Amino acid sequence: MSVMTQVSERAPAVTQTITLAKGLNQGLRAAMEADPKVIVMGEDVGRLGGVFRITDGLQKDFGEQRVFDTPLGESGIIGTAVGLAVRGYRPVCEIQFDGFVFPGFDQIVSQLAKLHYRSQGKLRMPVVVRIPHGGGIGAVEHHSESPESYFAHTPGLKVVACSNPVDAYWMIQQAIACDDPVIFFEPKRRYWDKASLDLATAPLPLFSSRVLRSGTTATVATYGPMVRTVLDAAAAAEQDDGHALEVIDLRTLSPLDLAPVFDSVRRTGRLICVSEAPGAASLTAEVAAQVSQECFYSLEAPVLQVTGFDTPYPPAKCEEDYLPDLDRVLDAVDRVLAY
Amino acid sequence: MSVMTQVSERAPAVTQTITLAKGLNQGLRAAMEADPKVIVMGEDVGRLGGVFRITDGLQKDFGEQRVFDTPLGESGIIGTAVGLAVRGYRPVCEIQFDGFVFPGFDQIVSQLAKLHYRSQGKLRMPVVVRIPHGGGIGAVEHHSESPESYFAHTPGLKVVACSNPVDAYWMIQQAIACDDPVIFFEPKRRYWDKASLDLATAPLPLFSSRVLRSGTTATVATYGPMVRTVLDAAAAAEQDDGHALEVIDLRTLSPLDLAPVFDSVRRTGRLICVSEAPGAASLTAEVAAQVSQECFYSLEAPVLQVTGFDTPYPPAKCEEDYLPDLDRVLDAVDRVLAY
Amino acid sequence: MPSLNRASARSSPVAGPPTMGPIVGTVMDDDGHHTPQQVIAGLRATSEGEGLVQLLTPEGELVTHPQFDLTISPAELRSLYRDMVLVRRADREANALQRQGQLGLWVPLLGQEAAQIGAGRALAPQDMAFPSYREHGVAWCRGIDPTELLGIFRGTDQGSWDPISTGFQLYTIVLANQCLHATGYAMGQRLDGRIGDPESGEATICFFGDGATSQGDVHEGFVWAAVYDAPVVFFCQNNQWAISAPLDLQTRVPLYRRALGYGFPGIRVDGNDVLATLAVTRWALRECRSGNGPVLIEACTYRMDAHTTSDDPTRYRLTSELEEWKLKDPLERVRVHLVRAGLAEPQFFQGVTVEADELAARLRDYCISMPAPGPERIFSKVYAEPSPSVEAQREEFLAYHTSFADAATNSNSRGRDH
Amino acid sequence: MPSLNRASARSSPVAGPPTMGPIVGTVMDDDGHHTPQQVIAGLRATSEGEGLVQLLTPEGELVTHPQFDLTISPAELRSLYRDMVLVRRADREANALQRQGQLGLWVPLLGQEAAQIGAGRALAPQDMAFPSYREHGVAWCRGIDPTELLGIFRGTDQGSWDPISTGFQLYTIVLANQCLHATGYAMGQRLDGRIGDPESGEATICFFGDGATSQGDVHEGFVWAAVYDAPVVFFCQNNQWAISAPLDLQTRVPLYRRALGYGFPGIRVDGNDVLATLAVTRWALRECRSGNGPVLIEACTYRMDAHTTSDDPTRYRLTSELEEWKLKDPLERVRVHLVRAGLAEPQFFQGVTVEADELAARLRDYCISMPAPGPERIFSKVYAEPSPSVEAQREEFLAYHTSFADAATNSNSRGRDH
Ligand SMILES: Cc1ncc(C[n+]2csc(CCOP(=O)(O)OP(=O)(O)O)c2C)c(N)n1
Ligand SMILES: Cc1ncc(C[n+]2csc(CCOP(=O)(O)OP(=O)(O)O)c2C)c(N)n1
Ligand SMILES: [Mg+2]
Ligand SMILES: [Mg+2]
Repeated sequence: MSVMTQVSERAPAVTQTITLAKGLNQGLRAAMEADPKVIVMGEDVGRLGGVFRITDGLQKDFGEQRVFDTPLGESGIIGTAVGLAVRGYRPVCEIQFDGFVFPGFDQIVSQLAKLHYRSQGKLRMPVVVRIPHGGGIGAVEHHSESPESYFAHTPGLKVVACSNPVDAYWMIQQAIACDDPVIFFEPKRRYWDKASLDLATAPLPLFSSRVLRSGTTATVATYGPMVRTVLDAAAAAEQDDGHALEVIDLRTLSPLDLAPVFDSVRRTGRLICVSEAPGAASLTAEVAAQVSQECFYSLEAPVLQVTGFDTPYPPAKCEEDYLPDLDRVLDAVDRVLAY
Repeated sequence: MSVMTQVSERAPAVTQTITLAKGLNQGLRAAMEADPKVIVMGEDVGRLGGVFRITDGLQKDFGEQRVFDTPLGESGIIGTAVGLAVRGYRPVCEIQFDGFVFPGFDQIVSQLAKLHYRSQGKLRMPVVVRIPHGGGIGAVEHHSESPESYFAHTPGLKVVACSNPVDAYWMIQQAIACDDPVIFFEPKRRYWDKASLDLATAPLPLFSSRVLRSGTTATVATYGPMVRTVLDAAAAAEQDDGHALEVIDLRTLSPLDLAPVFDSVRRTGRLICVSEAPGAASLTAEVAAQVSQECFYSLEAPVLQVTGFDTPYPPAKCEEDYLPDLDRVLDAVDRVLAY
Repeated sequence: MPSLNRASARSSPVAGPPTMGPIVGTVMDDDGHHTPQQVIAGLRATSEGEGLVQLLTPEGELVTHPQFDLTISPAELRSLYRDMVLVRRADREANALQRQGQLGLWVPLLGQEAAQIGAGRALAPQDMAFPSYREHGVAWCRGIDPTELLGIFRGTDQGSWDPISTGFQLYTIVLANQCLHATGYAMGQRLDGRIGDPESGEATICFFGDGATSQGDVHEGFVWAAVYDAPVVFFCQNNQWAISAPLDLQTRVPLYRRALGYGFPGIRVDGNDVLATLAVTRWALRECRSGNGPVLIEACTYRMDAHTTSDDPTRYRLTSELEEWKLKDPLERVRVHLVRAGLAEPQFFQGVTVEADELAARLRDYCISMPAPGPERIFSKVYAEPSPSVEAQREEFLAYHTSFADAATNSNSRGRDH
Repeated sequence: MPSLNRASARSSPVAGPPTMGPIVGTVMDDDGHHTPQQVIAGLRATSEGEGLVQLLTPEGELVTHPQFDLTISPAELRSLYRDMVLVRRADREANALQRQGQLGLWVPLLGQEAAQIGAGRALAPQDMAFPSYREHGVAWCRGIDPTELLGIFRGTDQGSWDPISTGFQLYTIVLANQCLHATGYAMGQRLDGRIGDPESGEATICFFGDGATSQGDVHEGFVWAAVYDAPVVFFCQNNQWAISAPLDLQTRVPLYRRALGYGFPGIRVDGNDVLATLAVTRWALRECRSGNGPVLIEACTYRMDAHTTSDDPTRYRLTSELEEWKLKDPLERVRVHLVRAGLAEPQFFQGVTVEADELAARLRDYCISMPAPGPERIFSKVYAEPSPSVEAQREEFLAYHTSFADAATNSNSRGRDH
C-alpha cells in the first residue's frame, strides 16, 4: 500500500521530458507495479541503484525482497534467475557492462534459451537480461562491447535493442511482460539523451522495427546507439547533399522484423546497414544476406555495411575512429549511390 | 629418447589409409614430436584417450607431463591453458563436446582472444581449442551443436574446420604451429571416414579454402561435416540432372578465404552456402553478404543458404530432418537455377 | 621432470603401489596442512573410515549413530528394499535395450540405488528436486514411471514429465548448471515465505556428481545459497569416478569439507546405506524447511557400471576395485538384514522379483513401441510466444517435406543421403 | 515476507543496529554450524579479533606472533614506509588527474598500501604476479614506474609494461579470470621443474578482491591449484566492499576459511600491517617454491576511497565506517613506530615528502604530455600472424582517414558528429 502511494506520487505525468535512463527506471517501476512477480536482481542494483542508476529508488520503494543485490558472479545471476523463473517469478537481471555477460553465457545459451523447448512448454522462462552495450564513453577494456550477434544467433532467445527514451520506457515493460527470455540491450552512451514521453500514445509491439524517417534516395537500417548517429547523418545528407535517406530502427534483433526494410529497399533500391559491432558473422551480415535475397531484383547497388572493425575494442582514445560516425555513414551513402 | 623410438615405430608410413580420428591422432603425435612445448590437456584425454579416442596412446608415449587429464571444468581448462601459454607452452585443449564449450566461453572471448592485442604482442597465445562439432550421431542434448559462428564473430581468434582425414592430419599440426589462438572444429560424425594419406604431398596453407570439385552450373560453399554431404549431392546432381556443381570447402572460418568463392561465383553466377548451424547471424549469412557485395554484377540468382533451423537442436529422432541433407542441397540447386 | 598429474596419488586406485614422488607438494605442518599420507587417507576416507555416517553395515548389521539415528518399521524397510530392486531392474533392462539398439544411450545407476532411494524417499511432496542425468532412482521416488525416462535416451524427447507437478525437474546434462537453478528456486521458496516449519515448510534438493564439484556453478550455488540462506540440500553422489577421472583429480580432501568454507554444514554419509542416506537427507531437508539451509551431503557410493553405454571402463580402472565394492552392495546388505532379523518371508522376495520382471517387460514393450516424432516436432515450443521466423521455417520445411511424400518415386527421394 | 537480502546482517556495517530477523537461517549446532552471533562475529573478525596475524598494531606497537615473526632492519622498515608513502602519493595524484580530466578513470588504492607493499616486497625476482586492476602498489614493487600505469586509465593503451620481464602481468578487469591464468602459469613452473628450493624456486602470486571470490573462476583456480600442487599464492585483498556490496553479500564466514575445503592452508593477516603482510606472504611464497602450494592469504584491509572515480560511496556506506578505519591507517602506524623507536630522523620524513612531491610532479608532466594513438593503433597486433581481413580493413580505413586530412575544408569534415 505504502509502496503504491509512494509510487503513484512518483508516477510519470501524462507528458514529460525524460532521459533514456529515466525511461528505463520508470518502465521498470511500472512493470513492478503491474506484476508482483517481477523482481530486479544484479550487482549493485539495490542501495546504489546500479552503476548507471537505472534501478535508482526501486529497492527503497519495492523492498529488498523484490530488488536485491547479488553476490558477484554472472553465472550465479542468470542461473538463479532461471530457478526463480521455474518458481514463477519474472526476474529482471542487470549485467553491469556488456563485457561481463560472458561468465553467464553458458547459463543463457544452455539453459535460459533451451528450457522452454526442452520441457515443450511445461516451463516458461520470462527472464529479462538487461545489458548496457556499446562504446563511446571513454571506458577501459570490456566496458564498450557490442555482443548482440552472439544472442541473435542463439535459438530460444529474443533480443531487442532500444535507441531512445520513449522506446526505453515501453520496450522494457513489454520485454518483462513477454513469456520468453529477452536479452534487452541499452545504448549506454545514449542514457542521457532526452525526449518527451506522452503516455497517451500507445507503443508499437515489441518485436517490430520502425521507420524513423522516410526517404527515397537510400535506406539505412540500424539499431541501438547508432540510431542517433544515423539520424544525424540523414539530416546532414539532406542539408548538404539533398539526399533523402529512409532510416529504419530495427529495434528487434531476434526475431528480426525486416518487412519494412524490404518494402523500403524495393523503393530506394539501396541499403546501408549500420552497427558498431564487429562485422564478421554479425547481425548486419544477416540483414545484408536477407535483403540481398529478398530484394534481389530491386537492388541497384550491393548492400553496404558500416560496422566496427574486426578487432578487439581499442583503447578509448581510438574509439572515435573505431565507432562508425556520421562521416562514415555519409561516405557509405556516397559509395552506395556511386553504383 | 624412448619416446622418439616408440613414436618413430608408430610414425605413419609414406602412404596409408587412415580415418579422420586417426589423422588427428597422428597429427597431434607429430606436433608433439616436433615441439616439446606442445602439451595436450582436457577431460579424459589421458588414460582413456578421449571419449572419441583422438588422444589415444599420447599419454603413454609422451608422459603425464605433456598429456594430462584435468579436473572437470571448461573455464579451468581454457584459463589454465592461457597461463601455460604465458609460461611458454603451446597447450592443445580438448573440449569433450561442442555444447560444453560455453562454461569456457568467457575465458576464450575475454582473455584468449584479447591478450595478444592487450599486450600489443608482448604475450602470444598459441593455444588450440579442439571442439568436436555437429550432429548426426543420435546423441542426447548438448552433444550436437554447431557453435562456429560465435567464434568467427570474435576478433582475436582464428577458427578452422577440417572435413576429411588428410586435412585433419595436416590442419591440426598447422593450428598447433600457429602463434595465434585457434578454435579447431572436428566433424564428429565424420571421425570414422577414411582416406589415403600421402605424406609426400605437401598440405595447403591452414588459412585457405579449397575447391574440391570444379563445375560451371553453380557454386556450393560449405565446411566441416557438410562437405561430404555436399560432395554426394554434387555427384548425384551430375548423375541425375547433368548439373556440374563447383564445391568449395571453406576450411578456414576466421579469417575467411573467399577469393576462390568470388572467382567461382563470377563464373557460375550462382552460390549456395551450406552449414548445419542455425542460419541467423551466422557464417553462411556472412558468406552470402560478402558474395552478394563482391559479385553483385555476376550473380544471376540470390545467394541461397541451406542451414539448420533457428531452433534448439532437436531430439535425435528428428535430426535426420533437422540436418541439411543431400536432398535439401539438391532442392536448393533447383531453386537457384530457377532464377 | 615431476609429474603434473600427481600420478602416484591419482593412479593409486588403478595402478597398484602408489609412488610418493611429486606429492611433496602437499607436505604441510599443523595449521590446516596435510601430509601425503593424510591426503591419500582423506581420499580413502571418502568411501570408508571415520566420520562417515552409517546405520547398516555392508554385512547387514544395524549400528547406531549419535546424531542420525532412525526408527523404521519393517514395512518401511521392505519397501525401501523393493524400491531399490525395482530401480535396479529397470536400469538393467534399459541398459539391455540400449545394447539391442532400442536406445541411443543409457546412463546406468547401478550401485547408486541406496543413495538415490534414500534421498528420494526423504523428500516431502512439497519439496522440489533438481537432478543431474543419472537420478533414475530419485525419479522413481517422485512417482515418475521409468517409461517416462526413455524418451531422452531413445531420442524422442528431452524430458517428458511435468517438472512442476512431479516435484522433479528435467535432467540437466551440462554439469552443475542445475546447482544454480536449485538455489534460485530455493530463494523463491524463501521469498514466498514457505520456510519455517520442518514438516510443512518447503525445501529443494540438488543432485550432482563428484566431478561436477569442480565446476564454477557449484561454487556460485554454494555462495548464493549461503548468502540468501536458501533452503537447498546439495546432494553430491560421489561415485568415485567422473568418466575416467578418479576423485583425486577433483580434490585433495573429502568433498563434504567444502561446505565448511562457506559456513554451512557438510555431512558425509555411506551412500550405499539406504538407511543412513534416508536419515541424513531427512535431517538436512528439515533443517532447510526450518530455514537453516543450505546443507551439503556427500553420499559415498560407487558407479558399478560404465559411465554410460558408450564408455569402456576397462581402459581406466581395475576390476578388482569393482569386486571390492560389490562387497558393499546397497541391496544385498538390506536383504541380509531383512532375512537375518526375520523381517521378511521368502514370499516377499519372490513377490518383488515378480514385480521386477513385470516392470522390465512393461519397460521393454513401451520402449519398442515408442512413436518417432514427426518433422514438426523440430519447431515445436521454441518460444512461448511464437516467432515469425521460426513459424516461416516450419511452414517452408513441412511443405518441402510433404513434397517428398507426394513424390516417393522422385529420383531425389529421401534416404539417398548417407 | 522475510528479506531475501538478510538485510539485517548485510546492512549492519552501514545502517546502525543489526536486527536479527531472518538469520535464523544460520542457526546451527556443533558440527560446523554457526549461530547468528557467530556469523556476525565471523564477519567482524575479518577485520579484527582472534586469528588475525598482526605484527604492528594500529598504535605502532610491535607484537610477536608464534609462527610468523619477522626480524627486520631499521633501513628495511624505513624503505617499506617510503614505498607506502610514494604509492599513496602517486595514487592521490592520479586521482586528481582524473578529476581534472586528464584520465578517463582512476582506481584508487588508498588504504591498501600495506597489503600491496607487504605482498609486493615479499616477491623474489623469479616469481610471477597476476594482478587484478588495483595493484598499483605491487606494480611499484615490481619496478614498474607509475607513469606506465597511466595509459590504461587515459585510454592510450591497455597495459604498457612487459608482463614477462617485469614479473608482473597486465591488469585483468574481468573479475577472477586471472586466478586461472596464475594457476596455469604455476603449473608451468612445476612442469619446468622450478619447484623445490624455498629460495631459488619459483612461485606465482595472484591478486583478487573479496567480491571476486564469488566468481566460479576463483573456485576452479583453487581446484586446479590443489590438484596439481601448483606453486601459487592466492592473495585476496578483502577491502570489505565490492563497489556497493559489503562482504556478507559474498560470504557468511571469513574468506580465508575457504582454503580448508580444498585441503590447502588459508591465513588471515592484517592487511593494514605491512610487516605482518610481508611475513605471511614470504612464508606462503617459500611454501610454494618448496612445492607445498597452493596457499590462500586473506589480507583484511579497507577501501578508503571510492571504488573508482566514477563511484559515489556516500550512497551506500557511512563515513563513520571510514573514520573507524582511519585509526588503522597502514602508513601512520609505521610512522609512529619509526618515531617512537627512534628509527628515523625528521630529515628522513622530509626526504620522503620531497621524493613524493617529485614523483607526483613527474606523473603529472608525463600524463598531460601523453600522445594519443593514431587510427592505425586500432588494427595493431590483433594477431601474431596478420589476418588478411584485418589488414584489408586497416588499409581501407587509413585511406579513408587520410582523405579527411587531405580535405580539411570538406563539408563532410570530421567532428560534425556528436
Ligand atoms: C560442462 C560439461 N562438461 C563436460 C561434460 C561431459 N560429461 C558428462 S558426464 C561427465 C562426468 C561427470 O562426472 P560426475 O560429476 O562425477 O557425475 P557421474 O557421471 O559420475 O554421475 C562429463 C565429463 C558435461 N556433461 N558438461
Ligand atoms: C565478471 C565481472 N563482473 C562485473 C565486473 C564489474 N566490477 C568491477 S570491480 C567490481 C567489484 C569488485 O570487488 P572486489 O572483488 O572486492 O575488488 P575491489 O574492487 O574491492 O578491489 C565489479 C562488480 C567486472 N569487472 N567483472
Ligand atoms: Mg562421479
Ligand atoms: Mg573489495
